[in-house]
Amino acid sequence: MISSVFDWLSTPANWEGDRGIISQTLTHLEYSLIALVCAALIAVPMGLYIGHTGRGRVVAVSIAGGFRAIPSLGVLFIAVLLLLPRLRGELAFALPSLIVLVILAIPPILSGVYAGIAEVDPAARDAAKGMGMTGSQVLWQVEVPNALPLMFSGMRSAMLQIIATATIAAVVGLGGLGRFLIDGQATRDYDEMAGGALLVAALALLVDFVFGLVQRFVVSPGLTKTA
Amino acid sequence: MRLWGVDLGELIELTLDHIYLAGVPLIVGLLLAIPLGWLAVQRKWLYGPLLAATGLMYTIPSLALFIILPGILGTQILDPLNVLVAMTVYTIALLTRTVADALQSVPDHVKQAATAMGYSPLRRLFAVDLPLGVPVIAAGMRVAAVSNVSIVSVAALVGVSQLGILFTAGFNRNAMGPILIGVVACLILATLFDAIILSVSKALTPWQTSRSGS
Amino acid sequence: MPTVRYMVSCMIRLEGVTKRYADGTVAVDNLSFEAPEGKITVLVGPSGCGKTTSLRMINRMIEPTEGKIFVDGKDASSLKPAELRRSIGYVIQHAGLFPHRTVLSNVQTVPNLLKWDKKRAKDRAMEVLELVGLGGDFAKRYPGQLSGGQQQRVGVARALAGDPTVMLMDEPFSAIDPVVREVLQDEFLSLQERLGTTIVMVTHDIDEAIKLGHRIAVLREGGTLAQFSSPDDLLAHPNDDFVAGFVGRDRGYRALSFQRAEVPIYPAQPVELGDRPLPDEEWSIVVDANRHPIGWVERDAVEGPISQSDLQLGGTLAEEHGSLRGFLDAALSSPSGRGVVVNEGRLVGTLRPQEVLQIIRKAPRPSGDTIAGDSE
Amino acid sequence: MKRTSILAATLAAGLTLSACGGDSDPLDDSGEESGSSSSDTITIGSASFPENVLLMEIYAAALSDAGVDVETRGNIGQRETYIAGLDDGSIDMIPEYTGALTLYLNADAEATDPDGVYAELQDALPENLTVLEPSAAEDKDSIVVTAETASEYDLTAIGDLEPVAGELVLGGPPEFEERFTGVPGLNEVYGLEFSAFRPLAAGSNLTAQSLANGQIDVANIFSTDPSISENDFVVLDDPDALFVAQNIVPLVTTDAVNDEITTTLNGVSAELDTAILTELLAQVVVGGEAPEDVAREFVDSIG
Repeated sequence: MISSVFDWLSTPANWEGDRGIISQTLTHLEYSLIALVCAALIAVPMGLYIGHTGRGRVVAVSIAGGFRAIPSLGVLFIAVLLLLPRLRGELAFALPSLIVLVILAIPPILSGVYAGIAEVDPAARDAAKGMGMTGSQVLWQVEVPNALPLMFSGMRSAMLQIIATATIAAVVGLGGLGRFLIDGQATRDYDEMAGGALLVAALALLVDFVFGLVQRFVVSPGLTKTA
Repeated sequence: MRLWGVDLGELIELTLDHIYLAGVPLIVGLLLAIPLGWLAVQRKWLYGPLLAATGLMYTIPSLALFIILPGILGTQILDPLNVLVAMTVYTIALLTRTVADALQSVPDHVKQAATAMGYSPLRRLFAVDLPLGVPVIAAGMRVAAVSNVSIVSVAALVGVSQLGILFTAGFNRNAMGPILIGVVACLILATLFDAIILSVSKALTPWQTSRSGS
Repeated sequence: MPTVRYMVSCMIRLEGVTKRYADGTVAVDNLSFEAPEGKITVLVGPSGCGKTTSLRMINRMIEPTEGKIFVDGKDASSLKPAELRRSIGYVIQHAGLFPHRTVLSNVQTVPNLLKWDKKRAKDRAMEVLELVGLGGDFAKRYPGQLSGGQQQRVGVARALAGDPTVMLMDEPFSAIDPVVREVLQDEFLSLQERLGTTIVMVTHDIDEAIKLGHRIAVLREGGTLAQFSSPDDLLAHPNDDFVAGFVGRDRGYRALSFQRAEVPIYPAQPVELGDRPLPDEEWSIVVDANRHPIGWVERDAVEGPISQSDLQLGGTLAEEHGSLRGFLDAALSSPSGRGVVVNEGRLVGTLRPQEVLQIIRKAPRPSGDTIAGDSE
Repeated sequence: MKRTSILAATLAAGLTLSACGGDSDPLDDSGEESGSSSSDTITIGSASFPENVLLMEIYAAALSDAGVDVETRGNIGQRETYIAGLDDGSIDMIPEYTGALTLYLNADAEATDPDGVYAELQDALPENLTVLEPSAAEDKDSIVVTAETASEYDLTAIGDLEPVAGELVLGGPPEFEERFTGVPGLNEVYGLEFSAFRPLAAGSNLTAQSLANGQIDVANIFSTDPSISENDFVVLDDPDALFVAQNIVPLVTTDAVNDEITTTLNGVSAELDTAILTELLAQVVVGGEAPEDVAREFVDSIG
């Protein structure tokens, strides 16, 4: 069983071409990154605002908790039913999938940003203000740099979930590694399904590793080094 | 009684199925995560590999797991057992780190006092570390419960009966009603799970009085 | 070597300042006082007395509900809060260093906010780090790599970096262990003396207030001023039971710190290590080559030349022109029953406890020049 | 009477409407119950998708009118499960599809036209199973286009697509791309080369909606799909019989067959055609009516 999965993975023909592993991996990555960026565009400013002002904390907590409970499949179908008649071409399939992934990614990013900002040492924040930093100086020079580790872990966990869930885009006919799962299921090709699953996990790990590297460069060593 | 094209009796049945499929793995997963988390804390060299391995399990797409498990377990594709096992895997993936964190959250002086009084490591785990780790474990359980409720619905794609069936059914009938009811039912269920875990956690930690912040 | 800077001193004046919150709680009630130029003014009181609120109103971290605050003669409410704060040093309890920035970069914060050029900001930062005793290597470290005491020194350096004439300090030493705290307080006192910065400090510790403050404002719960006076006056003449209670039970003893008197000092014949004890004295005082006292020896306990192991240590040394508290303490703590008096560390003579006590009994109660708390 | 719920049936259909045609993958959510039918009671089962449940109810209504004691056990699951049920006597009868059943019993079956398939089915059946007369009603793979597309390119049969296929996008379930009775067969038999194939895994409604909304131009859906009449889709003829005939036929255990049953069900099958079945199914799937009510009405109407 394992060896036949390996055979599928090691067959060059499965890697090449429009529908091959390489192309689907790139497509998968593309959807995932677009979803992450969109989710970040929504969740980061929200998290910054809530963390910085302390206002709307209830909103943050309920969004973070509530969104997690929203079943992706249900949202996908609702979005398809609503958007299919309204959109032309590829977008009619891409947008519903994107909505699902964005909803999925918002909670971890939001709670990462919010918690990162909220957990900045109150003394550091107080000192910053007391030394004459303006609100935005406090935010960008003190709160954000200190929140980076938690922000990153929120982003990374969002990305892991996006990559795993982007497979359902294949349900509505989009590309990506989900194709191997869905097509494999449809044609009872077990090796293809298992191989696809392994590829998704591998992609998730790889992306997480890259994010980890970026984090190492971006986050101040002062936040990791201790006496 | 029908609501938006969904028979209420049916809805109740699907909800019960959903509770079963999401709930049982939560408990089984916790029971398995406790020894794993404990091991990770006990044996320092195991900490990294164990948490990486369990974390890796979370990156497997749920749909893939539902489809692949029959091949591994020798079950039928439609067997609810596949879903139970898959959800248990995800629960372990989330809770092993939680348990390890929880055990580490117990203050050192408390652990040392317990050891000094003669607790063996295992007895200390059940008498001291785990009870004190309840708040952290409960927090992890809440995340796991909510995400389990959501992930279980994907099992509709492999035809296992639970609330997610309302999504495929509604979709196939071009009817928004059942899908919306399914989503709302999932949300209510998640809230319910959350509330139960919260109250169990409170009941287990009477020393955690809610302090009024001033 | 750090250069001594001569600052243009300024003062802070609070006039009928009240802070009332939306829920009706009054944190500070009609508070007026003046913090004199170049001096340390300490706000002290139990928790909930509004001392921190009062301090934070000075740099407008909190806006007063009523009343006026003048900094350097200017109405604080007429200045932009951020600019006002940049001109005032600010030190808080846990230092509040930015963990993501190096020590140097932390200290450069205000110069950077003031848009000094890079070289000047860096030079100044190095200079103040030197001032607080963290020269050289420390600049490159991160706060997480420092001890609590070192962090607080950086906190002070950071507050000084912008060349402020006024500095606000909120419990700057209370999170530091007692031994280090003593050291920091002493260093801080001499630094302040050199720089002449006007300082307003908050503490809950009456000992710290008495040790550091030139003026002490005692606040009571509800944010009203109970007394504003010099430390000796506060100890000698508490305005009321609250102040008396707050100042504490052994205030009589502490008040001796502020009393100076001539006490008869008897010349003493010292011996050195290797000598024999004086045959006529039950106890002999041992000094080193510089006449620094290093201990006592008891004649009957020593056979042959005095060795290190014969020394009985202990006993504080009283400064020749020090306070009665110092004399009494030296006398009471000496193994021989005689207190050792020194001048710049060198033996001057000894004194007797009975005589110190007599002088204390006879001495008039001290009367400092009280500064009325509600002076206009 | 055992509970047969519309919802369960509808729901169970899930994404597996492909079940109707060939390689079925219906759902098993009630297979755990078992109960042997008594000798004078006929137990009718059904696979787990709405159309099969509806057919079960139609058989049940007709037989019960004829005075036969009937029990129903809907949603038994997929073919493997209910054939085993027939073997062990858990059920006595189930609505089946000629082409799919033939291929299940004999993977080498070659015929694709209704008569040929039925003949091969007769040969392939084991002794303990019997099929009655097939109905004209078929639930099989079909190639459909919108009415506009049909008139624009003047399409009536699949072969008419040949000159324009290169500009069109074909959509259907993912497996349609791989299996012979799909993209390869369309190419081989009719010479069609579409510009792209869009795999749609979320059931026929997604395919139908995509066709209606222009995301795809040509769709593979089943011939009884209610979306066809709903959207005025045009089903293209399959003169070369690429798609295996899937006539509806009662599969009965040989022991249970008697004249009464044969006469009654042959009568029902004769009254049923694809259009009628599609309409009845639409009442269940789109209208949300109970299958037993729709079945009763139909049986009453044919007297």
